[in-house]
Parts: sequence; C-alpha cells; structure tokens
Amino acid sequence: MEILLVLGFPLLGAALLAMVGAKRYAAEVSVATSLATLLAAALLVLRIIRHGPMTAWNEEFFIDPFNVFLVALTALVGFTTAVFSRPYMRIEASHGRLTPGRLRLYHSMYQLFMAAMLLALTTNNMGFMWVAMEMATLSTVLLVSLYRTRGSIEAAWKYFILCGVGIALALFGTALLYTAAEDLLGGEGMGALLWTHLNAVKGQLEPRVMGMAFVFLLVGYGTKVGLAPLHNWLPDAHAEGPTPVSAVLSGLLLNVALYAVIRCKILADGALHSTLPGHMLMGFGLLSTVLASFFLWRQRDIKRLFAYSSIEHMGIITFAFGMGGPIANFAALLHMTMHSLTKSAIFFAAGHATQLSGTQRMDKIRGLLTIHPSVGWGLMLGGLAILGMPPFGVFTSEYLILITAMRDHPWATPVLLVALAVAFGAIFSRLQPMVYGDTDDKPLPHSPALVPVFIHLGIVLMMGVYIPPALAEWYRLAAQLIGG
Amino acid sequence: MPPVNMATQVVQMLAGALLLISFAMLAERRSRRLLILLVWQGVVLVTSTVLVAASAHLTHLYYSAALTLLLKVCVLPLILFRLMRKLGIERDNEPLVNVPTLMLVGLCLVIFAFGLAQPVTALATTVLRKTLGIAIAVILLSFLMILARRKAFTQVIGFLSLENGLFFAATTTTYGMPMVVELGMALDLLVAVFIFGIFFFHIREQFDSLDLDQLESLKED
Amino acid sequence: MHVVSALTTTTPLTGLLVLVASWLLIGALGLVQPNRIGWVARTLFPLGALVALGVAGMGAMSLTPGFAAQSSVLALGLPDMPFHVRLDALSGFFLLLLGSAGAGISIFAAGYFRQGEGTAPGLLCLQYHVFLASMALVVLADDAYLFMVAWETMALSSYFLVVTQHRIPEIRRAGFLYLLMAHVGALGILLSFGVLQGGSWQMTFDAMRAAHLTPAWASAAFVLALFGFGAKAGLVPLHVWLPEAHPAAPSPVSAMMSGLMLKVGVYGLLRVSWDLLHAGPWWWGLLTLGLGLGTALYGAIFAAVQTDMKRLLAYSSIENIGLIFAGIGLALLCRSFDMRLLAALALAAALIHSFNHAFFKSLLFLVTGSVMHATGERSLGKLGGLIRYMPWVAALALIGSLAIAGLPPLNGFVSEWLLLQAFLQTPRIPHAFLNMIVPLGAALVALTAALAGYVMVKFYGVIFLGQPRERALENARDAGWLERFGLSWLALGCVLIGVFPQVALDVVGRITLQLVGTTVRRGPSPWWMTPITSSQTSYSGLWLWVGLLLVIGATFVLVRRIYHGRVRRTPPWDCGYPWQTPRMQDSSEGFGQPIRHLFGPVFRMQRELPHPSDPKPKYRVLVQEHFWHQLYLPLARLVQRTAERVTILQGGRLSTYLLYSFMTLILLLVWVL
Amino acid sequence: MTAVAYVWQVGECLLAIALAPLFAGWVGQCRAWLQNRSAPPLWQPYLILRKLFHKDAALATDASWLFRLAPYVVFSTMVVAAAIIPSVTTDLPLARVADAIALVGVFATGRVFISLAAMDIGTAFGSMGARREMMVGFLAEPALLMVLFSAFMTHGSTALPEMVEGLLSQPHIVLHPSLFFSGVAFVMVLLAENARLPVDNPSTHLELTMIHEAMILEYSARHLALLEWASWLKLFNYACIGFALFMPWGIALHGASAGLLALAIAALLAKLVVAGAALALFETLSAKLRLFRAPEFLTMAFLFAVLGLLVYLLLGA
Repeated sequence: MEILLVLGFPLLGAALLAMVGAKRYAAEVSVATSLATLLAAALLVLRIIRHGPMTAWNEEFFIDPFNVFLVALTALVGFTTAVFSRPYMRIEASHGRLTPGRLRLYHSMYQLFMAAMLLALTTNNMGFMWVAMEMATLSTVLLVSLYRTRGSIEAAWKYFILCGVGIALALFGTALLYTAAEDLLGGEGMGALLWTHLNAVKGQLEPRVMGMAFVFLLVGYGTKVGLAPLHNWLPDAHAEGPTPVSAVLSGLLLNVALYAVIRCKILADGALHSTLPGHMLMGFGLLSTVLASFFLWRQRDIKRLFAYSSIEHMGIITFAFGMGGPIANFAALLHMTMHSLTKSAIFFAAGHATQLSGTQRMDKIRGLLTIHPSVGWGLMLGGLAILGMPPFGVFTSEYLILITAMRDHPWATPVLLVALAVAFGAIFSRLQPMVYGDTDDKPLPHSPALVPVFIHLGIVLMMGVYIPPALAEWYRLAAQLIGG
Repeated sequence: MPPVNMATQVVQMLAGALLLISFAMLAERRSRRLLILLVWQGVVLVTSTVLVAASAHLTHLYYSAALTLLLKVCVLPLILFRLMRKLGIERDNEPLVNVPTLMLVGLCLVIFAFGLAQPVTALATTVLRKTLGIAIAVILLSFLMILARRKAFTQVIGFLSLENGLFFAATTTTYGMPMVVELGMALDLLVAVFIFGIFFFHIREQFDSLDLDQLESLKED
Repeated sequence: MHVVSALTTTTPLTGLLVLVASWLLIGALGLVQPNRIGWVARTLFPLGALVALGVAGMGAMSLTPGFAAQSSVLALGLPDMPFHVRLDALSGFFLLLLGSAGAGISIFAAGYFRQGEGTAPGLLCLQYHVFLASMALVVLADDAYLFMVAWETMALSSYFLVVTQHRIPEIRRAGFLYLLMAHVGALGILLSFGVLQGGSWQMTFDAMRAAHLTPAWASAAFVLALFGFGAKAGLVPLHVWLPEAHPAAPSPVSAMMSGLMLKVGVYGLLRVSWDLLHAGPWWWGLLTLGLGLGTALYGAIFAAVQTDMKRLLAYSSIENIGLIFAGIGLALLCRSFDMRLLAALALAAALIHSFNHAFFKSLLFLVTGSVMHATGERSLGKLGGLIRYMPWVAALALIGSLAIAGLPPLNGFVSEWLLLQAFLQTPRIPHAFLNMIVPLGAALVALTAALAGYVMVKFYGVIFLGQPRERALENARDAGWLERFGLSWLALGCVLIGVFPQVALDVVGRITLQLVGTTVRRGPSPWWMTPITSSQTSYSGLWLWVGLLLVIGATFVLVRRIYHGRVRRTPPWDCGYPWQTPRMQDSSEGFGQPIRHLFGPVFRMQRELPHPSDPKPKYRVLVQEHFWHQLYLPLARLVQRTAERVTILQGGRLSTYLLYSFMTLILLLVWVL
Repeated sequence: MTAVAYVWQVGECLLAIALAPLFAGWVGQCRAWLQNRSAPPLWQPYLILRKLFHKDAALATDASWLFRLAPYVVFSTMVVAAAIIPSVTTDLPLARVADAIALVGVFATGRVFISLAAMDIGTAFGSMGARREMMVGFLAEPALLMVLFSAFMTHGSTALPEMVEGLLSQPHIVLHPSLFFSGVAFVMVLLAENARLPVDNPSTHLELTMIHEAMILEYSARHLALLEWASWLKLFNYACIGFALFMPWGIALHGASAGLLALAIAALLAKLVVAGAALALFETLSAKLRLFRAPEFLTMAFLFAVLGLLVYLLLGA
C-alpha cells in the first residue's frame, strides 16, 4: 500500500505538472508532491521497522532495510531539492534563462525522475529495475539539456549515448541472469527475474554465466554510477544541467545505480563462490578515487569540480562495498547517506554562488562571505564536510573505511590516503578564494532557499558525533544483507 | 539433449544472417542503406522469434514477435526515415577508422564472442543457446559501430541494432523475457527514439550539422 | 559559588566534561548578539576564563598524590565505538597547562577583540571557545575516534580563527597551508592508530595498550605518530605552516596556537609513545632526539633573522618545540636502556619546558597584540622606544623575554637546566656509540639557549628600547586594564615557576611515575631542586632570587649613602656626534647580520646591495627556507604534472569515451573467462 | 653548614669585590710595562671609582627606568657569581644554590641587561655594541658551558665546589687530555667575555671596533662606576673559575682551619699575580682581530670545548 503511494505520488505529480507546469504555482505543486512522497516514504519506513522486510503485489516489489533506507533518503533529498529549486528556478527565469514551457518540462520530468528512481529501488524484478533505470536516464537527459545551450545539448547527448549503451549492456546482463536462473526457477511466469528468488537459489546458479552476467551488469550500471573509466559523461552532465538536477544526479541517481550494482553483486557473490566481484568493485573504486582526485586539480568550473568529487566518493563507497564485511558495508551505506546529503547541499550553495556571480568559473566567484554570508558559509562548511573534516559525518564513514582497509587490504590504504590528501588540496585551494575576500557582485533578485543546505549539513554534523541507535541498527541490518 | 529439428536449424541460419547483416552495417557508409539493413535485422529477428515460439509452443513469444514487428520493423524505421528526410542526411559519412580495419577488428570480436560463449553453450540445455555466441558477437559489433561512426544518426542506428542483438539473445537463449518486462523495454525504446529525434533537431539548430566532431567542446584542458 | 561547590563534589572527570560543555555553550551564546562587543568581549570571554580556571583546577586535582585514573563512556559517537574519556596524570597535567595559560589569554582577549576586524566578534567567540573545548577533548579522549574528531575540530576551529582577516591574500594562503598540513598530519595519526590497535579491532586506547605489536609494526606506528604529531607541533621539516599561520592570526589566537595547541601535539606524541606503545628500540629515541635538536637550532637561527615580530616569535616556538622533543627523545632513549631515573629526568625537563613555553610564549604573543593595537605595526623596522609610551606592557614583556631567553632565576632556565642535567648523565648509557654521541647534544642545547638570548635581546630591544623609528609611535598608548591583567597573570606564572621549580618537579613527578615508573629525586625542601643527588646538582630558584635582590638592594642603598645623587638630563653623547636620527639605530636586519654571516648556508637569501654611487641607496634582503623550495614546491609540481597527464582521459570525444567502456567490458570479460 | 661557613661566604664575596679592581690594575700595569709605557699606579682602578662616585650623573634625556636599573643588576649578578665560585674555600653554603650551569646563566643575565641598557638610548653606537656583545655572547656562553661540562665529566658534579674537591681529593695529579682542550677553550672564552684582545680592546674608544666600551658610552658617574666595577669583577670571576677548574691547589676544603684559609688567600693572590701577568703578556703579543673574524675565533673556542668533551668521552679521561 505504502509502496503504491510512494510510487503513485510522483507519477501523479509528473502527470499533473505536465499540464500545469507552466503556471506560477507549479513550483508549489512540485514541492507538495515531493512532500507527499516523503510522508509516504516515512510510512513505508515505519512499516518496515515494525514488521520487517516485505514483498508486495505478487512479489513484484520487495522492501528490506537496504533499499528502504535509500527510499527514505531519496524522498528526503528529493523534497529538499524541490524546496530549493522553487526560488532557484524563479531566479533563473528572472535572469531569462528559462521559458515557462521549459519550466513545465523541468517540473514534470523532475517528478518522473523521482518516480523512476523509487521504482528502481523498490522493485523486486531485475527486469523492472532495468526499465526504471532507463526511465531515469531518459528523464534526466531531458533535464540536463534543459537550457538548450550548445554545452547542455552536447553534455546531454554524451550522457544519453554513453548511459544508453551502458544500460543496453546491463539489459544483456539481465538476460544472461535470466538464462542462468531459468532452469532453476522455470522460464514461465516471472520467478526467474525476481531478486528474492534468485537470492534464494544463488548458490546453484551457473557460475560462468553468472560471471559474464555480472560483468555486463557491472559495466552497464557502473556507467551510471560514474566509475572510472566509465565516468566521462558525469562531469559534463553535472556542469551543464540546472543545479537542482546536478544535486539529484550526484545525490541520488548515483546511489540508485550503485544500489543496482550491489544487488547484482550479492547474487554474483553467491554464485561464484569467489572474491572476484569484490575485487572488481575494489579495483573500480580505487581507480575512480585516484583518477578523480587528480582530475580535481585542473578544474575551473565549480560544478565540474564537485562532479569529480562525486566520482571520488562513489569510488570510495564502491571500494568499501568491494571489501565487504559488516564494518565496510556499514561504512559504505553511511557514506552513501553522508555523501548525498552533503553533496546536494554543496550544489545548492554552489548554485546560488553561480547565480550571484553570473558564471560557473571559479576564478570569477569571489567574496561570497561579504556579499551573502549564508551562501558563503554553506559552501565552506559543505566543502569541508565533503573533504572528510570532523565533526562532519563524512569523516565517520571514511574513518571506518580506512581502518577496515588497513586491516584487510593494507596495500590499498596509502593509495586511498594519497587520493584523499590530493583531493583535499585541490578542492580546498579552490574553495577558499571563492568564499573569502572582496567582491563587487550584486545581491540576488529573490531571496535564496538555504534552509535545505543547513538542514542537510545539520544532519551530517549530527551523524558525525552521534548516530541514533535505531538508525545504526538499520544500517547494520542492511550491512548484513549485503554481506560479502 | 532435444533432437535438432528443422526449426532450430533455421533459427541458427537466421542467426548467421543476423551476424552477416551487422557486418554489412559495419561496412555500410550510406545512412539510408544502414536504415534498410536495420529493417532487415528486425525482420530476421521477428522470424526467428516466431520460429522459436512455434518450436517451443510459447504463446507469449508470439506476442513479443508481434511487438517486435510493430516496433522494430514498422514504427521506428518509419520515424527514422522521416527524420532522415527532414534533416536531409543521406550523404556519405566516413567511419573514424577505415573499413578494412573495422572488418578485421570485427572478426576478432566474433572469435572472442564465440570463445566467451563457448563454456555456456557447452552445457547448453536447449540447442538454441548455441546462438548465444552470435548474439554476443552482434552486440559487440554494433558497439564497435557506434564508437566508429562520427554522425549522430548512425550512432542511433548502431544503438538500435545493439538492442536487436540483445533482443535476439533474449529470445533465443531464454525464450524471451517475461511479457511485462518486454512491454516496458519496448516502451523505453520508443521513448528513446522519440528523444533521439528531438535531439537531432536541437543538435542541428545549435551546431547546424549532425557531425559529432562539433560535440567535443566539453573537455579538460 | 553553588556551581563551584557542585563541581568540586563531583569527580574531576565529570566536572571537566561539564566545563568543556560550558565552553561550547559560551561559544554558542556568542551568536546571540554577534556584534555587541560589550556582550561578547566583556561578558563571555571572562566567563570563558573562569571555565578555564575550573579546567586547570580539575587538572590539578588529578595530579594530587592520591588520585587514581578515572574513565567513562559517553552516550555519543559511533554505535560500536562510543566516545571514551579518561583522566589520568598525563592528561591532567596538560589540562592544567591548558586551563592556567588559557585563562590568562581569555582575559586578555576580553580586552583585545574590538569591533569591525574581519569576522564578527560573536563568531570569533564561538570559534575561540570551540578551539579551547576541542583541545581539552583531545587531551581527555580515550579512543581513537574521539581523539581524531577532537583533533580535527581543533585544527578546523583554529583555521577559522587564523583567517579572521580573510580579505588579505597572504592570510588566506597561510590558512590554506595550515589546514592542508594539519589534515595530512591527521591522516598520519589515523594510520598510526590503525596500526596500534594491532588486530584487536577495538579502537579504544585500552585495547591499544593491551595489543602486542611485532617490533616492525610498533616502529611503523611510532614513526607515523611522530610524523603526525610532529606536523602539528612544527617539527622541522614539517614546520613550514607555522611561521605563516601564527602571525596571520589575531594575537590571542596566535598565543593559543603557539602556547597551547603545539603542546597538544606534544601530548599526542607522549600518549602514543609512552602510554600506548611499549618500550621500543633505541633508535626511536635517537630519531626524536636528533629531529628535536635540529629543529631547536633551526628555529633559533631563523628567529634571529626575522624582521616581523610575530614571525620571530613563531620561529622561536619552533625552537622551543625542538627542545621539548629533544627531551622526549632523550627519555625514550633512556627507556629503551631501562634507565628509569634518567628517563624521568629528561621527561620532566620536556614537560616543564612545555609548561613554561605555554606561559612565556603566550605572554609575548599577547604583547605583540597590544603593540599592534597601539601602533598598528608588525614590522620590527617600524617600531622602537615603546618602553616610554607603554611602560606596563614593556615591563611585563621584559619578564617574558628574560624567561624565554632561559635566564635565571626565571622559569625558562629551570627546564633548560634540567635538560642539560639530563644530557650530563648520558655517558652512562650502556651503548658504546650512543654514550659518545648523545652527550654532545648538550652542546647544541647550549648553543640554542644562547641564541634564544640573542633573539630575545633583538626582540625586546628593537620594539621597546631606543628611539621610535616612526613619528606615529609617539602617540601609542598603554594597554587597557583587562589586557594588563591577562599579561600579568602569565608573567606571574613565569616568575612563580622560576621561584619554586621543585613544586613543578613534584607535579611532573606524578606523570613520570605513571609513564616511567619512577620520579626524580625530591629536594630537601620545596625550594631546593636536586634531581639526581644533592652532592652532584642542586638549584634553588628562591635563594637565587633572594641573593640577587639582596645584593641589588644593598648596592642601591650603599650607593645612595655615599653618593650625593645629583642628576643632570642631557642629550645623548654618542662619542659627540652632533645629530642623531632614529634611522641610525641598529635595525632588525642589522641584528640578523652576524647570524646570516655565520650560518649562511642554512638560508636561501636574496640580497639587494646598494651601489656605491647610488643617489638614494636601498638595501633589501629576503631570507627564505630551503625546505620550501627543495621539498614542498617540487611535491606540488609533481601533483600538478600528474594531474595534467590524467586529464588527457577527458578528451571530449564521444567515440573515445565509448572506446573506454568497450575496452573495460572486453578486459573484464577476459578476466572472468 | 656552620655559621662560620656563612661568614666565609660573605667574606669571600667582599674579598672578590675588593680584589677585583686591584687585579684589573695589576693587569693594566703589566701591560704598560710590557709596552714600555710608564705604568699607572696599582690602585688606579680605585681612584677611577672614587672619581666617578663624586661626579654628577648625566643621564640622556629619554633614558628609561631600564637604563638606570641595569648597572645595579649587572653589578649584583657579578657579586652573586663571585659568591658561587670557590676562590678561597669550597665550604660555600650559597654554592649549592646555583651550580656551574646556573653560573653561566647568571653571567648571561648580566650580559642581557647591559645590552638592553645599551640599546635604550637609541644611539648608533649603543645598539651596535649591544649587538656585538650578544654575538660574542651566544658563542662564548656555550663554549664556557662545554668547558664546565668536560670538567663535570671528570669530577662528576656540576657544583663547582664539588669539582674542586674532586680534583683535590685525588692523591696525585692526574693529567686529563680533555682538560687541555678545555683549557685552551676557556682561555679564549675568557678573553672574549672580558673584552680583551684579540676580540676587543678595553683601552680604546675606536668606535668601529669597540664592543664593551660602545655599550657603556652613555653612562656616567655612579652608573659607570658600577659597570666598570662589574666588568672588573667579571674578569676576576673568570680568573677564579679558571683556578678552580685547572689549578685548584691551595683552595681550602670543608672545615679547614683559619690558617689554611689564610694560606688559601695567599695562594689566590699568587695565582692572580701570575694570571694577570700572563694575560697581559698574551694581550701584548696578540693583535686585534677584525670584527668579522671574531665569530670565527669564538667558533674555534666552542669547537675546542666540544672537542674536549669528545676526547673525554673517547678516552674516558
């Protein structure tokens, strides 16, 4: 029931906004929809906490601690982003970068995107998961190309082709999965694609087929996670799309894609009886972290900068999942949460910063503290948080990941530390001059919405020093599910 | 080991045809002919699907065959034809690497694909699974085609032939995906092509050509 | 009053936690009215000073003989690893240091912070008290996680304080360098802890104490810790941030960073090397000793050639940290040969020197603050003669300068005396090579101490004595009463330790008892210090004071008696040169000249000598460090070049990107095959 | 510690205060003889003091309190030093207050104060002299400390009386090779610290080269008297340190009878005579160094001292 609500609200909203999206109150409608989704998600969470994992609608949907916490996270960030994009888009419009028609497209596609992600998270059917991922891709392609500038078109096209091809590979992986499972679960009906069933029999799945399937799924969904060297679409898409979209791309879509990868990894682990999938993930993770941290040094565009930092953090999370084990999984899940909260907060602040100075070039953005202190502090604190500075929660997860790495794979620790240090130098040296110093920019036409920024950072800060036991328990359950 | 009946032999023959077509697409320069080849691919796909359905007595495969016919043979090519005429792009377009090299690489890919599928086909329960190698080969070849072309339009065609390869793999190796899923996939594909269409216009109005060499401004330096 | 009694009834540990919390609360209250100076400065900072006194008191309680270490677990932190806190003699000592020196600094700050200097006062108040609280938490922490959190919070809050005047690019640069180095150091510490827990995946210090490491791993942990804490304490060559960051900050903050934060670094090293690690090979000690002595000499040499008064003090901090590390190294060395008494002596020297440095360095940094407020000048080339306009500050600064120069009978001398005594015992080390090399360390210590004297004469003389080098200096006014009070508090500390060194030695004895298992020999009475045997060595600050004052008094009286006391005021004679200008005085560069001449190769100098036939001759000399140009810049260039290589991956061509994913697919498929 | 000891303690101080000018006068006289000048009377320094104490003090207009305080401090430091050094007897209660290290510290205190006072007026020469004095000091101080250390190594105590007793208690004279190095170093330090040739020349006011005189240029009358007295005391103290370390014979030990003490005084006088003559001879023979050479001279001294220490550590003797 709750699932229906969770999926229904955004779909309805998308349909509604497709009609009224151009009206003045469209943004409020969007916010209301997201709020409703959030409440539904909260209900769902309550139900899971009370009754434990559940399947619904003849097993087409499956909710366990792992995905329900992602559902909650997605709904939350979706809501705050909607809140943020209300004034942001208004300012964009008053800067004359958007027409009402585009706004309509934006609002409806935004809701559709949310629906797609929630579907991908909640479904139990690997096929549907694929469908949902494709849906998310399509909707975001339209969002990225919203401004219709050369840059945005190019970015969207690259995004479309790379992720489209990737997704296609994932589909083939799914087909192989089906092949492997068919003999055990019977081709007729749906059984062979239901994750729960697959998970039940994963031990007997044909290893070679599963290995191949996992490779295709990993490359397919990994493209959307932004794992190097499949990441090339990510910075362009983040930099050229409207900022709220960058926020949800970084904050949510990457998580969802990673979620898909992990679901597949669980199966592959069971089938292959080897650490192969884990090692693949660790390899991707390390490569992404290191490459991204060096990419950071050459950035001039603020949104590109933080896009690369997303790649870096996705790399860290992937590495952690690759290591597996209760602590590493716990840390990875925690890091997912922390990263999406922090990164979206940063993008909110960065978005307003670009509006203040009228450009995304970092050497043009100056003196945020003097012209608009809250934007400045938001950016500074967010930046420090994402760099893993205590007492922010990102440090917590990085700390756990590092000590686990030290125990299980000592050789990897120095690599990670070097990457972290390089990233620190790169981002912080860019951050400081933007926040400090003097400026002659003019204040914004509408007052910016920085409440979301500080809500996110507040949560991150709290998680740094105190993780509520319920939440911790929840993470622990999810970590157990992932196992490895 | 079920007896190798007529249908399966035909299916395997069709699989060969599919492979042939994808090689042809790899070599083909003219967008128009590419499109025709794509249609042929669709036709082969449909027939093979029907045959599989007939041999395995699976009703839902008939539906999916119908769906394929509708989508891959009629609707999509139609859209693409109209787009092509609107945008006036029948001109030649040279691949990034010259054709013989492409052929060579393609050959290696086929060998690789067969090698890859070999263990699976070895313990295949249905004869049809033997075609898995070919399916993989088709997929890799279309991938190669996508990355070897420099026109947006051809990339789309490559993308579609990739989809065909996937579909072929799905039908032959597993008697098709569950119906609902296939519907979803079909829907996605349709939307995708629509969006492609939209994009062609955007690209053209921004870059006044569909040449992908234009789309190289976003990069690190 | 009631609160105080409540605190005293509770155990020191809980009391401390309450006090730390109230620091945070005070900081938060600053945001209530961020711009009302009356509220923030005149009300909150004095409150913070009171809390600091409380902290000092609790720390002192933990140093009383009957005290057993207390520990407790907080309801905060990670689910599996909640925050552990522990109060033992070592942490108590550093809390005492933190509180007693911090109180003085806070009182001074109450009078110092004014309106409209960069960050709003309320925000400053928040950062300031968070800084204090985090330092206290670092000292109290009993598990790696809390330690790291507090440690980085300390770095972060101090960073924000450093960049208070963020409109000045140099200050931003300094802040960046500071936070970067702090972060890198923290990574080192994190690694060290990771090694220390040695297989038991408990990150509490108890588990680390229990863990048994193979020698190789233990050494790895030690070196990592030395790296991390050395980076924070300013050990050469990890010191580069220090001369940039300390001058950049407002003076009370410089005082806290130099006087207190560096000591927290020292605490960290002590905690790891003495408490968490068991006795290690002798080269640990030799390494630390060598680095310490090198750092001390290096800092002293560079301090002597500085022309900015705060930079000079920063380098002098490096020097003192070097001496402290030398003491620790010597103690480690002796521990590895199980020479308890000697280890205790060296350790005591290091600890007392930390305490002294906290007092006189804070005092001097605060003095520079008053001077800057009165004159707006930082460059030694533009100061002079302030003793006439700021008598109070001048007098207190004199005490600080004499103390830091290590002159009897002040406190600086006490610790250096102990350190030298420790070195004198080293020939008894049972190691054919070490017992020849280590005693020579005494020579370096002596040289450093003498150089410190040189530096301090330069510092005090150029700022307070002679003729004002700028007209504007003549309307400089003395500091306000709050500032004077703060300064006097610290000066008093310097004098008292100088008078009753044995008391300090007793206090430190609690720690040596905990870490080494023995204490140095107690003197016959509180005013006699005889650490080894009464026949060999003895020193009595009190009697030296009495003797000196007695003789001065007697001389004064006698001279008065036989002398008629007529005094004439005349212009200075100066060998009869007719006219004198302030520019004819010896400048700070002039004071640097002999050092530059003597230690030429140490510096990287750029000189502009005036041409003989130059109508308006100009002399300029720029002294830089080799480390910067030969270690750090190449490192940065390496990263830069790697980045350039990497960015080729993002070439902008779609086909290439597709090729990447294609190749990845193929490779992975080959892998699973 | 008997009351007698305290009496002798005070007595030794007074003796030092009294004898110091005489020693300076003796050195001056020897120099004059050696340089074929007609010598000033032996008690010339007393006359100088008397003269100075009768003059009116001329203070520079903006001399601060530090300027007026410094002479007293400097003088007192030298007196305290004299109280610590066992020149006549080793039975000194105050010697336990401050050992050899503290002694060096006390000297340093005096130096710092006189340098600060020199900078106070803000004349060109004053500050120049102060800088030079500190330059000499920061090299001479550790050298002296090293000398004392190698003595400590040989005698096992940093308290001077203990050293002396250690040295005297040995039945027969032991030759410590390390002490030779230390001795050379000590002489060099003595020359440098007391503004003697070849580092400085006490008897000129040649502006560009002077060190000590440059610092006290602005002083007059009683302040100058105290400073001069202090400098003579310093020389005396150094001489006594030298005796204590290298030729302690004759110094009375604990509980020595009055006769022995008288003998000790006689011995001290004899040593002073010899030392003064030697000093004068050395000064006459050596030429003034260029100021830039002074640091090298002192570095030599420092290295010699360290060498002495090293030699002791190597040979254990």
